[in-house]
Amino acid sequence: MPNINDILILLPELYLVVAACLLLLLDAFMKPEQRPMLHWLSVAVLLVAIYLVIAGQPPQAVTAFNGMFVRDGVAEVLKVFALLTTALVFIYAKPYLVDRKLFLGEFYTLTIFAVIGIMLLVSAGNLLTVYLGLELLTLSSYALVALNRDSRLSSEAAIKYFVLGALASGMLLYGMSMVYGATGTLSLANLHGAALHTGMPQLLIFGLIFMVVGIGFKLGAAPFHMWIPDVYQGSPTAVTIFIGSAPKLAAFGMAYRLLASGLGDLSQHWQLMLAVLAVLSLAIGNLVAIVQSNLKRLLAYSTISHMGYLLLGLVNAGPEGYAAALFYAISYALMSTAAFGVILALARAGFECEEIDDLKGLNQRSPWAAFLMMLVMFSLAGVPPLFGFFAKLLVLQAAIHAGMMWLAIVGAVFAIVGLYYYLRVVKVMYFDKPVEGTEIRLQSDASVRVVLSLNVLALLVLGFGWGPLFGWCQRVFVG
Amino acid sequence: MFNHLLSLLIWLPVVGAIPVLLAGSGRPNVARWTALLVAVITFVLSLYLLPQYNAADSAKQLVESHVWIASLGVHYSLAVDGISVALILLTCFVGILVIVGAWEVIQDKPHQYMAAMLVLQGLMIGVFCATDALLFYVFFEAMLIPMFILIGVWGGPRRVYATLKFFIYTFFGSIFMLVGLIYLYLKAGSFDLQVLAALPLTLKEQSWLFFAFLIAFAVKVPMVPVHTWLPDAHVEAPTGGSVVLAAVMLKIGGYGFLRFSLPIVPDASEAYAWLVIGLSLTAVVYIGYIALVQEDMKKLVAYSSVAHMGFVTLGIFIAFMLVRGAGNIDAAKLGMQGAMVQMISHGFVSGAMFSCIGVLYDRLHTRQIKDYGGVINVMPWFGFFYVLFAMANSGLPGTSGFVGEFQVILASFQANPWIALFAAFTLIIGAAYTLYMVKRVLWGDIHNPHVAEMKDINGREIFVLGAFAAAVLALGIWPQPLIHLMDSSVTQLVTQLGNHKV
Amino acid sequence: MITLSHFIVLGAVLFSIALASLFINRKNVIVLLMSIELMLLAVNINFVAFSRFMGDAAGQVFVFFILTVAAAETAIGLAILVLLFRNRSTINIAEIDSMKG
Amino acid sequence: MELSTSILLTIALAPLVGCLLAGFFGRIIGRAGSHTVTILGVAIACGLSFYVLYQLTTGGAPVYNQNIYTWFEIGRYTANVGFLIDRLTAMMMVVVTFVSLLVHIYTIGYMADDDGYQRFFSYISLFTFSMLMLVMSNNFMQLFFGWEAVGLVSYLLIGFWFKRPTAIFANLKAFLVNRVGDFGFLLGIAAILYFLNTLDYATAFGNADSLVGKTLQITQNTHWDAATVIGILLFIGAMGKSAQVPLHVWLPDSMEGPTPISALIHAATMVTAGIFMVARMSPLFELSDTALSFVMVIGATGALFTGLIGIVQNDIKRVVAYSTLSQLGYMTVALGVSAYAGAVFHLMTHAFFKALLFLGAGSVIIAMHHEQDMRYMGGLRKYMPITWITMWIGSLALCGVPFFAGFYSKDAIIEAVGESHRWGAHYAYFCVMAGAFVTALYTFRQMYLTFHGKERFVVVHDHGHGHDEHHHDSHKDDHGHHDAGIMHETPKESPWVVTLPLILLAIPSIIVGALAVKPLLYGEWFGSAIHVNEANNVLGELGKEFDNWFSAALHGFGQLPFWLVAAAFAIQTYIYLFNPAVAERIKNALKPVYNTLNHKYWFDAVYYIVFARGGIALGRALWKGGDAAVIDGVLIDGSAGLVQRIAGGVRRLQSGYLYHYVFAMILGLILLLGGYWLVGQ
Repeated sequence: MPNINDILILLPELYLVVAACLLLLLDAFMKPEQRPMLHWLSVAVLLVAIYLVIAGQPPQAVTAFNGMFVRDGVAEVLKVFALLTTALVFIYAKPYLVDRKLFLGEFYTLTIFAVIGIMLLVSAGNLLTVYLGLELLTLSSYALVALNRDSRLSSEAAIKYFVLGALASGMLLYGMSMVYGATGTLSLANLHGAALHTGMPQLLIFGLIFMVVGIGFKLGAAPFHMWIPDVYQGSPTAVTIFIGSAPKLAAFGMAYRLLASGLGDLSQHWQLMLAVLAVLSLAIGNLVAIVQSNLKRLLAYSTISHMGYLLLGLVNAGPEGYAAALFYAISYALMSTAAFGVILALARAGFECEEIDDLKGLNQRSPWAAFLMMLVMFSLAGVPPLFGFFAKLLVLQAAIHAGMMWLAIVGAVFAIVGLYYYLRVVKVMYFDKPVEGTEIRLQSDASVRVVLSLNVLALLVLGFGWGPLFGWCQRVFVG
Repeated sequence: MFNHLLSLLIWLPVVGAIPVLLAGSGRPNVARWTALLVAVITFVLSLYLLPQYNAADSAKQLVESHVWIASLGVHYSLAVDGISVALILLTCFVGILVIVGAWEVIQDKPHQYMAAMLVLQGLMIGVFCATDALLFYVFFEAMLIPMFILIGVWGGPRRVYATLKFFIYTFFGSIFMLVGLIYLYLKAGSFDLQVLAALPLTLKEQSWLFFAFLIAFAVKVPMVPVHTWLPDAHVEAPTGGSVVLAAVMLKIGGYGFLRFSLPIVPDASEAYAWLVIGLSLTAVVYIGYIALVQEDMKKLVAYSSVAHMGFVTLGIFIAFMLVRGAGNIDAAKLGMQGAMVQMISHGFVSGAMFSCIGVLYDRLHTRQIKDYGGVINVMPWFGFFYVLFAMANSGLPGTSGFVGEFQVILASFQANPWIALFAAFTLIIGAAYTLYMVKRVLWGDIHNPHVAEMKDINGREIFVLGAFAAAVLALGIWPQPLIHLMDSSVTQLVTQLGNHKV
Repeated sequence: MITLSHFIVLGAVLFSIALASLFINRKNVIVLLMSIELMLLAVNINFVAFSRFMGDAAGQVFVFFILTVAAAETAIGLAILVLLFRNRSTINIAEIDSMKG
Repeated sequence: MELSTSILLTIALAPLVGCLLAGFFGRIIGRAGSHTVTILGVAIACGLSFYVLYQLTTGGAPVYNQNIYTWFEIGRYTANVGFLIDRLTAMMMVVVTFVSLLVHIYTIGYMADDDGYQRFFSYISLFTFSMLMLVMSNNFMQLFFGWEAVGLVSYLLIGFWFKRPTAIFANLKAFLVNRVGDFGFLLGIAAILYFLNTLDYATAFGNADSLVGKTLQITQNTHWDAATVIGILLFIGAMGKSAQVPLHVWLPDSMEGPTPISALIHAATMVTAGIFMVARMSPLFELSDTALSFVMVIGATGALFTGLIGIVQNDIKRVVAYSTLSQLGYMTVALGVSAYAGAVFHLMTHAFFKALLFLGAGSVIIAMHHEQDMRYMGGLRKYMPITWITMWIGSLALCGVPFFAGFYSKDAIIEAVGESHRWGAHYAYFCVMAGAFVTALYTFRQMYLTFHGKERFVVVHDHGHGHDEHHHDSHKDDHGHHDAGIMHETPKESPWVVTLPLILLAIPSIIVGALAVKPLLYGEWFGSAIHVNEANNVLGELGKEFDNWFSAALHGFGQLPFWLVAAAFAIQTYIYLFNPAVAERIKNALKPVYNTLNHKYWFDAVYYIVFARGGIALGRALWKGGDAAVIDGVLIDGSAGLVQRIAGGVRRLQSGYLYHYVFAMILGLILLLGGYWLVGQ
């Protein structure tokens, strides 16, 4: 029977559900000109949620609802950063939404529901909760992608996302069913022991493979990456920034729950699979990004490559590997939020700032924006002393430690290829002359400016002080 | 304050860049003066190294060490030996001159230019101080960013190609070193260079690591055949960029060999010394011939830099044949010292050459040799400096250019007369390409009317060139002080080569 | 006598049909929604069969959740479909390729 | 009593100070100021040099050998800057500073209306400093310093008139050819360090004997004798500096420089540095007969064949230049037969009379307003008697007519070669003997063409054509053919600053031989400075039948060399005074020979094509082929392009069609399944 403890353990999620519903109501009874209040309210809601997550964190892992729901350090880290990035997303998105008449309550409520899905997913203790969390996240995302009802691209992106997403979750479910059949349990905790002495190892492996496909899709790892470029490009940037940040944390959480806590015994099987996905992602992501002219699409492909690096951490299949991957996921979430944040800050009504050439001569027009974007690009490229470099360092180390030197070398080589297109962005901003007539500058919204600057400078500061954060990531896995 | 002297030297310019940047394009002079102030203070502080540093003691000195990343055992640890001190002084010296040199030459966004220069200077000093491999790598890579900007923003017509080539080339080199360093870390559990030097490694491991280091530093030096980024980078870079690039950045390659290849993988270095020596000699001969036919002054000097850096790598790796082959420690020291002196000297000479070309470029806005001729007729004082530096570049005794080459040639003869033969070929080819340029640029009658209108160098330029000239002559006439400064460190380094790891 | 394997095979066949139809059909988005449904049904058959033969109810509970979620999914799918039709006045998959490369 | 370091430093540095003052403050202190300070500097050096010589000879001062400061010290290898002053050095110092002083004075007149006046004085003082550093050095490093420094000054001075294309071609050529020599020289020094572990003269010579039996491994199974390697390598340096065949090509072109320079650097002092160096290294050379034979053959070849070229030259300075080459050959031969003292003795006498000849030629050139072609001279004796007489003295000395300085030194060399039994001595003997005849031929031809016969120029008085700008024109032109044979005023004797040096040089050209022959050649005057093995001591042999300078000269009249000179005198007198047409007829009769000589045996042509052109071509090939095509084209841009192309291909997989995306996912699934199935097997 559910008791008060379970409620307390689940408090942040429950609180968010309530808050989301309230916001929905509020939105219904609110005049359009009062909507900014809604905006700040939603940001506040998320910050409170962060507080609840941290404050209510039990000393060691606890479960609720008969192990359906796990609240441990991993979940905490992921939730904190998911909420944080989402808060950033809200702040960056506002001017964009206002300019495009998309400044609607749905955006906020849907996003918050998606976040709830993420939180559920990352602290799932059971295949069922994994599925529910995942669906809550994806269904809200479908809707968000289609937020701009009158855009051809949005609807195209939405349908593609939807069909492929459905297919992926179908495969995931199919895998789950097999695993269930092979082990007779849905609880990840029980799976852990049961996987070893199953009667039908073949069936189990098949299940595993189908689940890996589901995970691969969620991460956006090649060859299950096809949706990423189109969705990134098609959806309104305000949505792209969300899809590009928090869900990556969720994807890592899902992978960790299913593969590590669930099927950890089969690691020698899925290590190799993930390695293959990693190589493909690195190759396809970095190569195709070179030939992109659309900035959002370029970042989409860069996402794919970054997921490849994240997998480098996972293949290690040990605490330090998970720590490295988690660290990488966090760093990526921050970087991609910052990158899209700059784009959002530069976009205006009638000017999407989507093409790389839109940034021409940015250093002339708005040196600060150019400087911020440059930092982000170098961080994404993994050039020290920026945050991104150390994330790469750690995953490479994890791969080498796992005895996969070849994989690390592949990663290194594609880092060189990747460098090229990030530098291209810097080149356009700094070395090209601005196009006459175009007026490209930072949004006047002070909150955006300040928060964005802090976000980017964090990449620089964390470049020096990443120790504590990494320490946290390590601790949650040894515990 | 002075027990953090090294940190101060590194971070003062980097932090000093912020006010310069804030001065904004609106107040260029504020930016210039602030930058100059910062550079001068840094230089003065670096001079303070000399009394602080005890040349008699071969141990690393002025040590600073703080835990950086506890969970990885990474330390923010700095220390210097004689070699580092010399290179740091060079860096700070050049640092002032490039800022003065760019004074009114850089009109477009001078504040960003100066800031980039300062950041670059700080990071380069960092490279020379770092005693933790990861810290070294961070500085080593971070350097690329300001240089990338310097070349790309203030560079010539093909600057984008050049700067991308520069960045990707170097990044390509160093990424494999990173993999190697991680491997070493996982074996040793630390990035501390001392620990890594003591780490036993099989010859197979050493060979892999050797090539990881080789590619990283060979690109930086640069050695044939990975030198082709240099001519492009130099040609497109603004004068100051070229000066820093040639005077200091290339040295980091040679410095890397000393800090990584030699102590960490000595046996592999010995096994493949023939390769490096071969490439160095190729640099002298092959590159010499290429330099002979360059039509662009900067390209010519860039190629000559490659040839001269060949002596650095030659001097470093000849040591193996001498210590382990002939057992002649002193000869090895001679070669090593030659390499070090050559690094410093090349810093002065190439910096000076590029400054000279900058002076011409500012007046005529072309670097094509054919556009000049008879410059001496209108710029006698410039002519004096130009000939002086040209002679230094072709290794005339009495100038710094001679010392290093002389020592390296003497040492390499001890190893094998044939090596000395090819090395000494620089006497001929080096003089050929340098003086052939001088002939076409300086001497002769004026055939280009624009040349006739050129003004002789002004006070600022005289200051820059004069400072270089003083350094070149001082080092050429009396190298002993510099050699004494580095002697104990070199001795320690060379004796270290003796002990095998396998 | 019908054994577990029969159900598994049935599930596999249905699942394969669903997958096949997803990429063989190039006409109509509706069909995609149907094949997705089919896929979920295949999964359900698996779950039910397993739970039945292992005598463990969890699987069947799962099925209920799947059915519910599937309904929601279809709802959103249809909504998107409407949008699509409104914006491009076609639901022909072969024409939905304005984003590529 | 000891020689004091301060005096020696003053000798070395005084000219340097003069150089710096004239060079950096020339504008301020003006022309007079410049030549005053420089002449003062050199005068001090000269005076003190004489004092040092006196100290060493009669003052009984011991040999001075001390280091001034440490240049570098690495382990057991040290290089110092220091002085070794023995009689050989002292003699060189005197010769250098004396000739240099006269040239300084002479320059006042010669460069009177050149706008590079101060610069010129600064240069020649710098040269004096460098040359002193070279001769006074007590170690190989400093020797190399001076060696290259004089090369630098020579480079600057040959290109002094930097507007002339020929001048800046010549100075580059001179520097590079010298560098070829230095290339060998440096390797020689490296070899010395390798075998003797020192760069210090005294130490090196001290254990020179340890070289015996040592070998240098060249390939797996070829080993070369250490002393021979060292000797030949060092001598290659001498070949460059002292313009020995085949590195002689730069010297004639160096005549592009102002005449005082030709006298000072390219006749009297710098070019003899090689001779001095070999003499200084005698302890090492004595160890290898092979090396000495090499030296001798090279020298002999130069002595004869470069002299032959002199016969067909028309440029008054080039005649003297080729005679210099030939005379340097003589000195080298002397070295080759271990008659080091003979070589140095000839070096000294030659310094005087060759400087005299050059300065005389310069005087003529002034009178002819920088016309150097002898075909447009003639009959000048009545215009410029002093020049005429002094040059005759120089010529007779050059031809080695008894009682003149040249006789004693040259005759000694010829006889020494006769005495020698070294391999190739017979060839050398023939060369030097024939060389004597050839020397006389070109010398008398030159004198007749210049001073005798009828005038081959016309004087056109036009006052519109100012002196100065005419002067500048003449700097631009190559060989003065633009107004060939047209003079704007009658030639006249040069001012005293020009003639005084001529006279001051004419005196030693006559007497120095007679004075110095006994002590220098046959006495032990040089003491330890020069070391000769008893076996090779040809001069010792000669010394036995030598009693005094007078009888030696009388005896000289009976010798073959004198009769060869006389014969040459007769021939040239007939041709150029009585029947000039003969010259043409001979020229036509011996067309091929003439061509060969006129093209200097095609040395320059071949070198230019092979090394200059060839080097450029090779460079371009390597650049375009190696760097541009292979490394950049294929490796760098090629791989970048490849990546681009692959990317373009991969991009097409993202077709935009939903069913392709689905298909991709299914393929991925199959990939994993299949992969697992394969691994499972």
